[in-house]
Amino acid sequence: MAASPHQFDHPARLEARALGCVRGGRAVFQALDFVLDAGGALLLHGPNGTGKSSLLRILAGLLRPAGGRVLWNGAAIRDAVDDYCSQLHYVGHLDALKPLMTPRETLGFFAATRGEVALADEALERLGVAGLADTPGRYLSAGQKRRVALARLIASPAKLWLLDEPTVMLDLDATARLEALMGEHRAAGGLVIVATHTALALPGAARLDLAQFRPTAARRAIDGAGAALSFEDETW
Amino acid sequence: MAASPHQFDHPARLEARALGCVRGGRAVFQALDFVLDAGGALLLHGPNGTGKSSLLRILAGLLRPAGGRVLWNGAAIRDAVDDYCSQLHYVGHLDALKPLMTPRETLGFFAATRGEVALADEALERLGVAGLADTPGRYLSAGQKRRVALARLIASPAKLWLLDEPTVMLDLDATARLEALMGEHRAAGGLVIVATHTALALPGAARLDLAQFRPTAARRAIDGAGAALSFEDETW
Amino acid sequence: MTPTPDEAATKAAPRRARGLHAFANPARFMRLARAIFPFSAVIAATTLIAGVVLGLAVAPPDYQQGDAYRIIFVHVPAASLAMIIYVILALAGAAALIWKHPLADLIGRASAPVGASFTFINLLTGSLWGQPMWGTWWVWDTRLTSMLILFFVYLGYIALHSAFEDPTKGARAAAILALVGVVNLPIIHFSVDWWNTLHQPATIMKLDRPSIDPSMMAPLFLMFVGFIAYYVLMLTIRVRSDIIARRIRNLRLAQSAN
Amino acid sequence: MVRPFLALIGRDLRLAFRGGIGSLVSVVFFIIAVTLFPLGVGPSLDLLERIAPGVLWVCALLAAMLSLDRMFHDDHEDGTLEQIALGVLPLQFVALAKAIAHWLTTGLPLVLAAPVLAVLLNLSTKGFVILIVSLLLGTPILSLIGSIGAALTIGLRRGGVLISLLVLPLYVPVLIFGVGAVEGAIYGFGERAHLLILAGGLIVALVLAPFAAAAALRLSQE
Amino acid sequence: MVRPFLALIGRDLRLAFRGGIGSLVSVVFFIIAVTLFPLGVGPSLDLLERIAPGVLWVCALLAAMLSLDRMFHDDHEDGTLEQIALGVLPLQFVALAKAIAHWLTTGLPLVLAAPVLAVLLNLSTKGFVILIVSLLLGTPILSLIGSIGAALTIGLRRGGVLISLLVLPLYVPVLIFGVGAVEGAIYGFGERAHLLILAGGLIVALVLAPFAAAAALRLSQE
Ligand code: HEM
Ligand SMILES: Nc1ncnc2c1ncn2[C@@H]1O[C@H](COP(=O)(O)OP(=O)(O)OP(=O)(O)O)[C@@H](O)[C@H]1O
Ligand SMILES: Nc1ncnc2c1ncn2[C@@H]1O[C@H](COP(=O)(O)OP(=O)(O)OP(=O)(O)O)[C@@H](O)[C@H]1O
Ligand SMILES: [Mg+2]
Ligand SMILES: [Mg+2]
Repeated sequence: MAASPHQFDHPARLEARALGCVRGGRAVFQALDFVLDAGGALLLHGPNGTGKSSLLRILAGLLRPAGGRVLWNGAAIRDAVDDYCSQLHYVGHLDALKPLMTPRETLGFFAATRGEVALADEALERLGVAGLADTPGRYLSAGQKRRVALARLIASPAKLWLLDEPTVMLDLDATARLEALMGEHRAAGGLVIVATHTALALPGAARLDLAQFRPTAARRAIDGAGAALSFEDETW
Repeated sequence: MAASPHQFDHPARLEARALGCVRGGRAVFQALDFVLDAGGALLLHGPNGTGKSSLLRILAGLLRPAGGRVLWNGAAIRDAVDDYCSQLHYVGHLDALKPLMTPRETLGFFAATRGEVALADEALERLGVAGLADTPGRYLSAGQKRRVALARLIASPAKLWLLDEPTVMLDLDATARLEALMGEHRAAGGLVIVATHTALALPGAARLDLAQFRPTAARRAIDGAGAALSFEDETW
Repeated sequence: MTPTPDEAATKAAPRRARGLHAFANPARFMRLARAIFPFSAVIAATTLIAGVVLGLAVAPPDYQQGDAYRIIFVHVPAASLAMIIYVILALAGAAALIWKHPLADLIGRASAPVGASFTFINLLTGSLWGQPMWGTWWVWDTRLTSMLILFFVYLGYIALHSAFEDPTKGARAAAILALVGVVNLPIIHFSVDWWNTLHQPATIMKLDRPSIDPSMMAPLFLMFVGFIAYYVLMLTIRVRSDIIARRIRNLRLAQSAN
Repeated sequence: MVRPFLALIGRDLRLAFRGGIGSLVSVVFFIIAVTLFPLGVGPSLDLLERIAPGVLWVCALLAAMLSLDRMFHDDHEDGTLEQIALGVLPLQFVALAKAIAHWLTTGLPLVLAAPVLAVLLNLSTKGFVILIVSLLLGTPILSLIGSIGAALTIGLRRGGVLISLLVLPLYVPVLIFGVGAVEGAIYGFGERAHLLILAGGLIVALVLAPFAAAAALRLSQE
Repeated sequence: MVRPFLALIGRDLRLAFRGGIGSLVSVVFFIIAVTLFPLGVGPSLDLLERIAPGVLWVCALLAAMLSLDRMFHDDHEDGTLEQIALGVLPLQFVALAKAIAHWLTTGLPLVLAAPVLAVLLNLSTKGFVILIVSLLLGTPILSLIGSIGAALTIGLRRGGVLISLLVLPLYVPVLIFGVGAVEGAIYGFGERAHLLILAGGLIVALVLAPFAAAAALRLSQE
């Protein structure tokens, strides 16, 4: 296993405390707790619509929970959003690739928005798309786009990786590369949270079944009604 | 296994003869042949960017091959596009769902464009999203959208199913449902062609590894140069 | 999971705001609204009827304009209400953004159509009046122009509110707009004033202000009170129905989940 | 063939209604643009009266042009268009249905809004009826010609400008005859000839435009 | 903080350049709209001269307004906006960078195209310099105010019209003072006051608009 390009010295810890989520006026999950320490991995699974993506967006600070808190190193992330954001990578369903921009430019741009310089070549190399570094996004196949999106993880360092169905569209080779990267990242002191429906080798990962936090139908109705006047679905 | 809602009496056969594909000025595959008979299934696999999606679009008549022909019951599909189209279902990467339209309306509309009346309820039931029939598209999770897109297969009959990574975003339950549907469809005399990277139970399916039809580097350059002046890559 | 009150807001909110938060409780607001409802309904009905009777039958015809002037009894109170309601809209927007007061959203949402209607009534009566008085339906006079723009501001507010499927998001967006708009209103007024006076002098004979006779003042005042009562009435009805509609919607969504 | 055709129009209208005020793109733009003119040109009634037919028609034309890039855009982006193409409806009828839906959601509201705006611009009352008639004849032509431009630019980022450039030369005659009819009515040198030409143009566009648009759709398909 | 800011502007400019003619939306619209006027209003030079400042400014304003819906749209659709939001740049600077890039790709080209069109409309030569100056001061205000409208309508289908409706009332003062300056110069009753007000407005907009836009951006991510 090659050494990770980034090493994280200070230990880190991510905690979710009594998290609840309401979307479109409907309670999705409630009373969700977990603790994840440096080097750890958390695998989110559960049937469609149980809130995996919503949880990841809450953890990324993109969606506001209906209740509960997320703590990063013991402090609520809402109190230090900017600092927290710069320590995480979120790879969601959207690849954030422009048809007119090449992967190299894209990685450079995103690293710049984080105030850093991209390790673009190394990152593309690690995802097996070094040959496409200068091919505009419009010429890429679905899996190639996904690989470029994942290359963001390597192009600039971040302790916490939040990955929403990262294996979608990936072939076996790319999946293996991703697994290796996650392993190295954890070995270097990083944290990984992945939502996926497919098999993914994440040795020693904790598993969280979102279906277990589903509110009962009755509760859901009550919460939904109550939430109508509160701040369901607020963001950022 | 429940009986398929649709039965196909006349046998059908799909053939690809010496198909070649050029995209963005680059040759993707060449000399691709296969024959698929009623009740049969073909599994397309191969690394990212080898042309699975392109092949499916060619088979759906949405992309013009750079060379070769596709035959449906022995006749080139280009000669009877309209008739051929009404006998196939293509489910691509895009879910073709409107944020403002409900799944029931969507299925009804697409059936109407095929001159038919949708079995919307039955279709949604089979995909396990009957409860979402009247929820606007914008409220659906990624997997729920995918299920609705796949419900098109049941909502109106078509002999040939062309599925591009259908399991993406699906949970285990939905994958099992899809597998059952494909089984019934084949038992009823239908044909299925699937491109996927994940494991999918398709008993007795032929497998086609797209990587084997990759042109050599030299050939690719020549083809690419020749194709540069043709109508490469015009797509819908 | 009961919806926890927004933490940051509770921490930062001044005491008064927390007091207001008490009304955010839908049940309490519903009780209040129920109490107000009959009063405003009765006041609106009586004053409007009295105003119309006084205005049409009792007030003497104007010595210059004959009976056409009676349109003033609708025209002027409508203008006042149009402006008052915009101020309320902006205050509600501020309350929604700064104190995150949920009820403020509903008040803004309920007020805007009423304000827009009054603006429209003012424009309509004005232009109906303009035809006999000025010989044209419309002139690009400063007051008329700024009223027209106010109408657009209202329309924008309503449109933005309804463009979001999620009502809370729509409310926040509209609140931002209302606040931005309030900065702008004086500017519009000022600039439009300036625009007209700098160009060619007004080609239209200006109407002399009728010296207000008490018999004209009374119906004017009654109509004004009646319009305000009507506004309060509409507000309570609409906020209540909004709360109920959201409950129903959420119940339905919750049921459709399984 | 009729059912898919109506289904397509019906769906477009339904989406437009659900889109709330957002679906009134063109009218709102029309109203805004027309109201801006007095603010820019000054409140003189004489001047406004003189430029009213021109301003109204130019703004109607710009309004119709602006919503063209939406005609196929959303359906292309979310994969609906390829499904429609796989349906039974021949492409020229797809194009025709789209043009009709476009006119119903943009052209017709323009026609309805025009009288009010004409009042604001102090248009001579003699021109009112002819303004409406000329718009009723002219705006469908704009939608039909527009469908060709929209089909030609499917899938291009920022096709919007390109469409403008493509359809503009074809829009200019509509503008000239439209304004001509209204001014003819106002200044008394007759409007019949202009209206007849517009009507003829409409028939020609109804017959030919769907085929051109279908060819463009097919071109982008292959 | 400076590097991400410049990176954002730089990327927007680069994308605009690569977009080819498509990125010239606003100028092309500006030119088209202005050239339609002589066709609609008639070729009388006096009349054109009188309405020239108004027509130029109204068309500039409409042109600036039209490209607003593109300001955040693509970035939101393809997920770039959420990545930018996760970056180190505070949202008000994101909004500011976007407004600056918008001005550079729409406002500035308008300013450059204006003199040619002014000749076309027979604008009095006394108004030329002031036209340019007023556009230079006014168009950035349009971009800044526009960024609020664009941010408020992120993620809404057909946000385009809504933006127009939202920003129109805020654009009116810019129009009035812009035209006022040009006419002041032409008819000799002075342009300084108008230009000073525009400059003041620009400063206010520079300071306040990014905050309002940032609040709207914060709201926009589902
Ligand atoms: C569409 C056309 C018109 C509009 C939009 C309009 C608008 C307004 C507004 C906004 C006010 C309230 C001013 C305030 O409270 O400070 C007002 C007051 C008034 N309007 Fe009109 N108006 C129009 C036409 C007319 C016409 C045609 C007349 C009569 C010839 C008229 C006579 C008055 C009078 C007498 C008042 C009350 C006087 C005052 O408060 O200063 N208006 N109008
Ligand atoms: N729209 C396009 N324009 C030009 N070239 C394209 C386009 N889409 C894909 N390509 C190129 O064509 C080749 C085949 O792409 P295709 O999408 O068919 O691959 P695929 O096998 O489906 O890959 P994946 O597993 O990633 O989905 C790729 O090398 C890609 O770079
Ligand atoms: N933008 C949205 N607005 C309103 N409700 C939404 C939205 N997105 C998702 N939902 C609802 O929230 C619930 C959780 O959605 P989420 O996308 O988090 O599920 P998921 O576990 O990621 O599902 P999948 O496996 O299908 O990706 C679903 O029931 C869905 O209907
Ligand atoms: Mg998901
Ligand atoms: Mg593919």
